[in-house]
Amino acid sequence: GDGATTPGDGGDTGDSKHTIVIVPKDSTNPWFVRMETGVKKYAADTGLDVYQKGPAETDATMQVQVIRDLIAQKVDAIGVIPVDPGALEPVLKEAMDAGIVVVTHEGASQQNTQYNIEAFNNSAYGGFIMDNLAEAMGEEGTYTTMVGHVTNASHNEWADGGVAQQKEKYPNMKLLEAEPRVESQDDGEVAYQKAKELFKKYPDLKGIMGTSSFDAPGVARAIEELGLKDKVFTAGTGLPEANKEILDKGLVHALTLWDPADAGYALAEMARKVLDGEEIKDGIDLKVKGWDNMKFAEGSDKVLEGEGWIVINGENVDSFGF
Amino acid sequence: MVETVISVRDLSKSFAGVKALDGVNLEIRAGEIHCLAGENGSGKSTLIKVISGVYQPDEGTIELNGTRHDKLTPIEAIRGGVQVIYQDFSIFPNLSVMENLALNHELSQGRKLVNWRRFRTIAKEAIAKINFHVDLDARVGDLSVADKQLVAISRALLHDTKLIIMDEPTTALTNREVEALFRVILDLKSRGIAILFVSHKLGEVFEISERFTIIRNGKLVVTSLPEELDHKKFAHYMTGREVDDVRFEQPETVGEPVLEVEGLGLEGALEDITFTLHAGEVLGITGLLGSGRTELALTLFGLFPTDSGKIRVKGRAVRLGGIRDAIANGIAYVPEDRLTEGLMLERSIADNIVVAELDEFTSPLGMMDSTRRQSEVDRWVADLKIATANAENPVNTLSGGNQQRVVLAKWLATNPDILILNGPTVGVDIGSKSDIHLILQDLARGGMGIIVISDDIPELLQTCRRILILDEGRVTAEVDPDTTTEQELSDLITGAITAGVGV
Amino acid sequence: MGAIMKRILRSTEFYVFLVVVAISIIIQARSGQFFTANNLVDIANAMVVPGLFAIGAYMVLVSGGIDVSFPALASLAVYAATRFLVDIGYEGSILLPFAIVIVLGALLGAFNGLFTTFLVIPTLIITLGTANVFSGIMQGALNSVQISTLPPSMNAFGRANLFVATNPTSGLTSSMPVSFLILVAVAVIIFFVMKFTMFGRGIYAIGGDEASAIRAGFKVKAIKFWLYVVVGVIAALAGLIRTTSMGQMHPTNLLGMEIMVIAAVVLGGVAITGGTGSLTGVMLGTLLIVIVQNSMILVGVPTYWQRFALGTLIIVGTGVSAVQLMRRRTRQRLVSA
Amino acid sequence: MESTTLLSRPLALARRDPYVARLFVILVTLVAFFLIVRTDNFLSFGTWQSMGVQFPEFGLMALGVMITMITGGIDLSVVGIANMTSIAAASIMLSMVPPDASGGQATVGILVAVAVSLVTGALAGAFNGFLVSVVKIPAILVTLGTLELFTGIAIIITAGKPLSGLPALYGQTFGARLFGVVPVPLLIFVVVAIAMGVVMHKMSFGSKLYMLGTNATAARFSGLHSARLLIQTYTISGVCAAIAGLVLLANYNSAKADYGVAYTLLTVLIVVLGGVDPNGGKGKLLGVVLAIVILQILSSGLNMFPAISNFYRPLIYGGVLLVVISISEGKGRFWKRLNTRKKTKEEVVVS
Ligand SMILES: Nc1ncnc2c1ncn2[C@@H]1O[C@H](COP(=O)(O)OP(=O)(O)OP(=O)(O)O)[C@@H](O)[C@H]1O
Ligand SMILES: Nc1ncnc2c1ncn2[C@@H]1O[C@H](COP(=O)(O)OP(=O)(O)OP(=O)(O)O)[C@@H](O)[C@H]1O
Ligand SMILES: [Mg+2]
Ligand SMILES: [Mg+2]
Repeated sequence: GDGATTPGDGGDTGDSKHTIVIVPKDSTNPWFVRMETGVKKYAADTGLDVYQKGPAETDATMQVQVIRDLIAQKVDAIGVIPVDPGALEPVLKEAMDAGIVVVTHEGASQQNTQYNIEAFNNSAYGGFIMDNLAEAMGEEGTYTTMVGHVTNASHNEWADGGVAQQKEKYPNMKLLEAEPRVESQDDGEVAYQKAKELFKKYPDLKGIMGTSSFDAPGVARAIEELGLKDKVFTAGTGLPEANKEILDKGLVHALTLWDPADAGYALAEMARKVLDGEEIKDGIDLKVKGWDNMKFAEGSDKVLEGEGWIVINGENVDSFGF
Repeated sequence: MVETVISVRDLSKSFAGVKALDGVNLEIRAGEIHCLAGENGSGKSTLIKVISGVYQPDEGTIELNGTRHDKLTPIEAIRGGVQVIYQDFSIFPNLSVMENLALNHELSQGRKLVNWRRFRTIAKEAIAKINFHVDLDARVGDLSVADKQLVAISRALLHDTKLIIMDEPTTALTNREVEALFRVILDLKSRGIAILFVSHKLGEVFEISERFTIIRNGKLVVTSLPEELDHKKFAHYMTGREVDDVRFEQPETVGEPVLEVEGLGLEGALEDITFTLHAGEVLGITGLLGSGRTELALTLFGLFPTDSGKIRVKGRAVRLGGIRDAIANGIAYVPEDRLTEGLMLERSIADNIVVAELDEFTSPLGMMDSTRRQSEVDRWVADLKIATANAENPVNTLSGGNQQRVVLAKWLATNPDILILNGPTVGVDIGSKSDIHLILQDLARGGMGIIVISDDIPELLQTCRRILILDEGRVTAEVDPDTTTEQELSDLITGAITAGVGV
Repeated sequence: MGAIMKRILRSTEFYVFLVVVAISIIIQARSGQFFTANNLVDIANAMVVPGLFAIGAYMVLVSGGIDVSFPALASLAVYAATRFLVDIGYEGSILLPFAIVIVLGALLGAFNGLFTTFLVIPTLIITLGTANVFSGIMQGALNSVQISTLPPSMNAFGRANLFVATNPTSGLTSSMPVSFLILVAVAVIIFFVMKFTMFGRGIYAIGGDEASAIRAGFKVKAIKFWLYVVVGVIAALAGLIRTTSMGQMHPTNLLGMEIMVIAAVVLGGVAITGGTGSLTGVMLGTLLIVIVQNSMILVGVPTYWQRFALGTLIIVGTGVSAVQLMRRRTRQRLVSA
Repeated sequence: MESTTLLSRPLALARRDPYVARLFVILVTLVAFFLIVRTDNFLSFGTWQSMGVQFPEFGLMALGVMITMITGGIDLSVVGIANMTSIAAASIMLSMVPPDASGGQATVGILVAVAVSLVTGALAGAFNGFLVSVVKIPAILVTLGTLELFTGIAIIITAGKPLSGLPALYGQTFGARLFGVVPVPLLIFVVVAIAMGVVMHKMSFGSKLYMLGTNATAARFSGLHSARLLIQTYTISGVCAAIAGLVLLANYNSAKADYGVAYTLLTVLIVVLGGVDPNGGKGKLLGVVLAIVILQILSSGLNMFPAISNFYRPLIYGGVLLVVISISEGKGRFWKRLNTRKKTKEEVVVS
């Protein structure tokens, strides 16, 4: 039915003080804490009513609740970093039906969004992590992949992208067939315990490709304790400050990331552009470095990709300031 | 001048508006055996709890060994030599006999640490005092009721005890055990220890007490000497009305057999039990603790699968594979312990009455026919004279006697042919008891076959047409109450005399 | 002698022990790695935090309660302490962090204790409430985020080890953390407390029959209050150990552990209705769960099957003791439900 | 006239049950507070609609947990059952209804899927009930184990990935608004709640459950078939969870092994806040429904204050629970009733 008709529709268009809400996956994770600094900066820079509000835990159901409540409050735009794009389709459709601008980040597969912006292509990112791991491993040896949860879509995409990259570029490397994908449960302690088990059971294992930001630090702890430094390697996603020690010690060769603060800033800017009816075309500028020349992904008129990745390693880890 | 152990003046205590104690005075002298009697809910237990410091009185004073206490605590009472053996014995079922015996003692000494060797010494000493033989390492929860009580008594004696209070100590005991308990009590008295003995059994008051006190509705009725008491007076003091106590007229002829048991055996409990119950008769079954009475009842109620033997109900051979089989065959069972096995205390009186026949009021779709339920409840509340303002009140608002009527109502509502009652008047006061006996006679006259399991000898002689005596799982005698005295029956039960087994 | 044997054979602990042995042998057979020095050290290491929690959960269960708040309590205590120390730029010894965490754990435990002594309602309800309050304070009021860099002494404590076990064949090394000593110490102390103090026996007594405990002269309210204080301290210690050993403070790392810990404790023979259970059983039950959780890969259970396997183990493990209990009750003709 | 009778029943109920009355007061206070402080937002139609779509997910699960807790048990496996059954339903729809399927084909596929999900939920619940009543494992452990087990099965089936691409008809049906107003999930919740009310308060089954929860031994001695009753209870809980799973499936247009993991403890919180005694035998449907509504209003109300972080939510939930149970009731009858319960639980030896 057309139940979406809201009584007392204010018709916010033309109102210059937009309300834009960024909805992250959760907020304890330093990743999204960092993102919030970008969102706040955007609010300060533009004077708009822009803020971040996410669920208390990384849980699709709870994220949907937050979005539903935002729809009820008739905000002007929401920028979502979906926990699970599939799970968000109905609620985002509701939002768009209610006349709310919806943009997403890290949701390349999202249907019900006006635009999705990516620091880069997901599987390319996975490939990029693989490049780092391969370099550390000397492009040979057995490796496996670790994801936060087997139910986490983007982690699995990255891992798949990494495996694809290895198959294509590193013929001397081999995916551990017995355990091609293990789970860290987004928990540094579990990552540590699992890594220890893996190295005990598979003496040939030479590398673990991490995805979640909990993976590399946990694996690094195992590497250090088992006395495997410089014998086995790990790579993955992580913020500079949180991983300074393991990078300095050389337990992890390099980590990759994009600056979440920039992503938050860019997402808010994207929403404003749509709200103000600006034309969205190849090469648009979201006003932050790496996001200043966004291109549509191949064959898509929704997914915009930038060049926002960063590699951190022992040398540059101190130069970011976050 | 005899020393006074404890004296209380003008004691009052209310619970949520109910006045459990109302200006009670009581004085207990050293070395006396004092009986405290009263109907269910008259305030006996509350009085005891106040004396032992568990409850603080609303008004009144307590003087212990000459010292006045405004706020008596349990520890102070214990230090003052007051020991209570509660109805439920206040034991720790999860702990060993040794620990149960020693813990209280060590606590009263203010000890903070546990010395297990001391514990054992204390425990040994405790059981030696009453010559009680028990495995000190056994879990108390696994002991028999009588043994639990002996644990509680030996525990009480460990202290420098001046007064032992026993709250209805005989309700769960068989006659022989009661006698053993009385011997213990007399022994204690000879050591100068005062006993406050709570009971509502006239026989016990006569047999053991030197003075007695009766309370009713929280008020003191009388404190006097047993010599000045007879049965009529006792009942009158307790209930405020006249109660008769004569043997019921037994029917000349009885009906068809409703229950025939032949060669019934249950490993370790019953052996070759054979008897017949006729419609219209009340059959008594008695025996010592461990004689297998309860096992027999529970076996007939389908709880234990039998090893051997046959059971016929109204001539049909039946197999009782569970309680529901028994109910389907018209067998009802009023259990020994109504609090844990008979009633859902927090549910309403109505719920408790209809629980066994719920399916009768249920439509094929599972809906309850509330009008029929209501009329059934009304009927039983009226028939059994259950004293309540509203049958939707929780059953725990009723007195013990009325609670027992609810259990009875539940089973009568299923319209059974065979009614088995295990201790039908345990913990029930004299007024209700006689009412329940009347009800049983009426039911028998109506053609029901009734088995009364009891060790209340007057009750058995008063109500039964025949009495079977069990010993070590076998029927050792059948007795005709018309030609048997209380003493003879008691001797038969304890095995002091034997009789040929009549079938 | 025979009597002791009989008692051992009848105890739950013995069966849990047998299951632990059997599972260890299976893991050894499947991986060849179980009985290696470094794997045993790894297991011991993984035992520390769940083991401490289990000790607390055991004490509360014996008293007849159920505590589901300990992970939230530990998280809050340790987060507040770490936040404070990091903010003041603390560089001193490890003693101060321990002291702060112990005090906070005691205070939060006292909060639980006050509620459980003054409200006569099931502790499951109370601790569900306090667990939410604790994590709400941490996440809301303290606005908790991961703390990546700990004060140096905390970091050092997390890395300190007693010895390093080397597997001669693979050359892998595992270090026994100093915190293992804390587990041992707490276990020994609590064993002593539960067995040789009136406080400990009081906890058993309350779990057996609270009314009897009052009449016997136990100061039941005081015992319950201090019980929760002690449990708070133990939980907070566990939290501090987890934080130092990870080298970072992850505020939500411990949340959600409570049910698994309670399962381990009950698996070890502690009755959920209170009054019975031994520390030996608790440690064995926890060991069993820890071994299983940390040997899935060794045994070769595929990732996707791990939760299934864990669920099966819990059901089979508790089922074995339930069936045994049932058989005992049938033998003794116990008729209560 | 109509409205007075509508109100008088709950009011009479509340008078008889002071605890429920207290919840009612809290609800009214909350509504008044949000009305005054956030009038526009709170009165907006969308707010209420969004609540109506949200709470049925966990509300349905809570109803199942409630009925198990009345018997003295608990069901921690509801989220596992919901996900497992919604995955079963999704798999069936995906295989029976190809993208180009006709409307009729889609209808049949959806009906089969719904039926299979309900049956699976019932079986899963019956399995819980079997372990609780026949094997006699404590319910908290059984359902913790089966939570892992059912979630494990869901992961094994899907390899952890979401199942999406459901027939559009499914989403349309569940996403519809009855009379353009009432969201279908809300309708489902109301229907199930009413059915639950009938089961608990109008059918003899419910009466038996309360008896069983109050004193299992006495219930058995009264001829109640306790094993069968428990199996039926957990089966009902399983079916409630399966219905919740169908709502999840519609709300997220996909099924996945880990939707709603935060609901496990939330449902327990709701049920105890609703006044159900974890020891069994006590508690009312009305109390639980009030608790569900209170928590949903709190949660949605909280989202109207951007300044208050969501992380305060547990604090507020926990605080509400502690406050509600701490308010003394004058005569303190409630606590005494709970207090006297424990004593009857001890073993009775036939001696
Ligand atoms: N804790 C309590 N709360 C409320 N009412 C109580 C409490 N204890 C006793 N009462 C009430 O006080 C009255 C006296 O009870 P008490 O237990 O002292 O009677 P009693 O003489 O020991 O009875 P019985 O023969 O059944 O043991 C009863 O009406 C009882 O319901
Ligand atoms: N679990 C058991 N295993 C072996 N023997 C048992 C068991 N339970 C009871 N018995 C034996 O069965 C017989 C009957 O025991 P029980 O004490 O239950 O009798 P009772 O008639 O119920 O006693 P009362 O009703 O006077 O308390 C005794 O010889 C007892 O030792
Ligand atoms: Mg009494
Ligand atoms: Mg007996």
